Amino acid sequence: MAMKIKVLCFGITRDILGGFEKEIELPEGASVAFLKQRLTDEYPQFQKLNSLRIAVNEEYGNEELVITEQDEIVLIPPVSGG
Amino acid sequence: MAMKIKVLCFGITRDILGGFEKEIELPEGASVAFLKQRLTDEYPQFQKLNSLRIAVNEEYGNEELVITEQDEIVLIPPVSGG
Amino acid sequence: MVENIEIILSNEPLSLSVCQSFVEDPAAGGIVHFVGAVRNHTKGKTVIRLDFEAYEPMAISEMQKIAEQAIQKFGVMKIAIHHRVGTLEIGELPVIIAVSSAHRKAAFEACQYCIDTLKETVPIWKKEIFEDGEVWVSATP
Amino acid sequence: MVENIEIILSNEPLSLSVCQSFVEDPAAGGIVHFVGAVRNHTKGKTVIRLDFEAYEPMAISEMQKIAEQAIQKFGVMKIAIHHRVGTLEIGELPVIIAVSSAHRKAAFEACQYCIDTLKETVPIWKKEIFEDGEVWVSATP
Repeated sequence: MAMKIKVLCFGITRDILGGFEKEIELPEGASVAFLKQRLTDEYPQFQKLNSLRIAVNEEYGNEELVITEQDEIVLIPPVSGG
Repeated sequence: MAMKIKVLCFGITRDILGGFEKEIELPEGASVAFLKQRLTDEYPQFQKLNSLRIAVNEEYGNEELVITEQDEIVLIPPVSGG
Repeated sequence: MVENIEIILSNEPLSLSVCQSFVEDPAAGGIVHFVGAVRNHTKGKTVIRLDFEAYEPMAISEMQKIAEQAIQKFGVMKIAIHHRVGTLEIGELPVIIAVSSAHRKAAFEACQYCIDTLKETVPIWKKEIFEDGEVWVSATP
Repeated sequence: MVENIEIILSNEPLSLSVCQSFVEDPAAGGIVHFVGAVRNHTKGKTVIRLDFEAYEPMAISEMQKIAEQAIQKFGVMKIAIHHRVGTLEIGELPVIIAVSSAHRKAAFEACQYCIDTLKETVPIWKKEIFEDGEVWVSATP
């Protein structure tokens, strides 16, 4: 079974994916780690980033967290506030 | 030979000496240490202070510094600015 | 309970006196402010302006967490964290962090903790605009 | 040479924005302020007001020395030290110290150095006025 998730892209990830909002197909039960691997495979530029975190429902998700279609998934490249 | 020096008194030292400006007679060649001893002998309340520094011409004078009648001598009890 | 934390993300210029007023308290003896400013150069290159963007709801909740942690860790009284988004010219202020405390040492420590942690965890990004290009700060080595 | 230190002893209320303006610089990325405030109690007693006095010429020269030492020790850019004298009510500000720097860590360290040293060496005295008496702060154990 596949699911379609929507990811929001901030900072340099928007330049890499070519837009703020992207739909990505993942197998049901995919984890945060799976999504990161998929992104890195599809967009080699992600390897150049100093870090990539993924926020799930406004919290930093750990790598084992399972993603669902209802989650708000946001790509967080290295932050630089202040 | 004796000399008359003028001392200026700030903070609690003004209360102890009973005025802002006091004339004190010292032997010629007296040091800062001598003046401190004289003050402590004459006004035992000085013993209760946490510290007493003596400024000579707007600088903290070390204990050996010799005082003259021309110097500006100021009593500096524990400071509490800020 | 009196509100002791104020978090603001704003498109408008930040105000030091607004931050000061929020953290003032009759029992506070010391207040420490950190004020960020946009520098005119970075690594030898001339900066024209900065563009800030934020993942806003999470930026606010992460700043709130930092302030709560700082109050608990250092026992300070009140904290204001105000952060700009949008375009900032040289000399403008991206961030102000104000901390009040009964004693000054805790205020210094808490303020430094807030800005250090903000720069690590809060989802805000800045792009430096140079004469000949632009770069997302810290994104790549 | 641009003046990089501003020392003021004043009978009038101090201004945070005046200090901020003095230390701002296009090359400064971080500014740290310490703001002292008159607390409403000390060691469990209610404070009515504070009276500050200074040995003015030496207070100014000692504050100047502290700022010069801080610039040399921590490599910061500009420092303003403004101190009140006279009668201060609860919540009024006896002192503001502002430090600008290319990088924030040095600004925090220099600002803390300035206030710590000021409290040790600058000939300024405060008397706390209580309902039932008054005391020169720190004079006796």
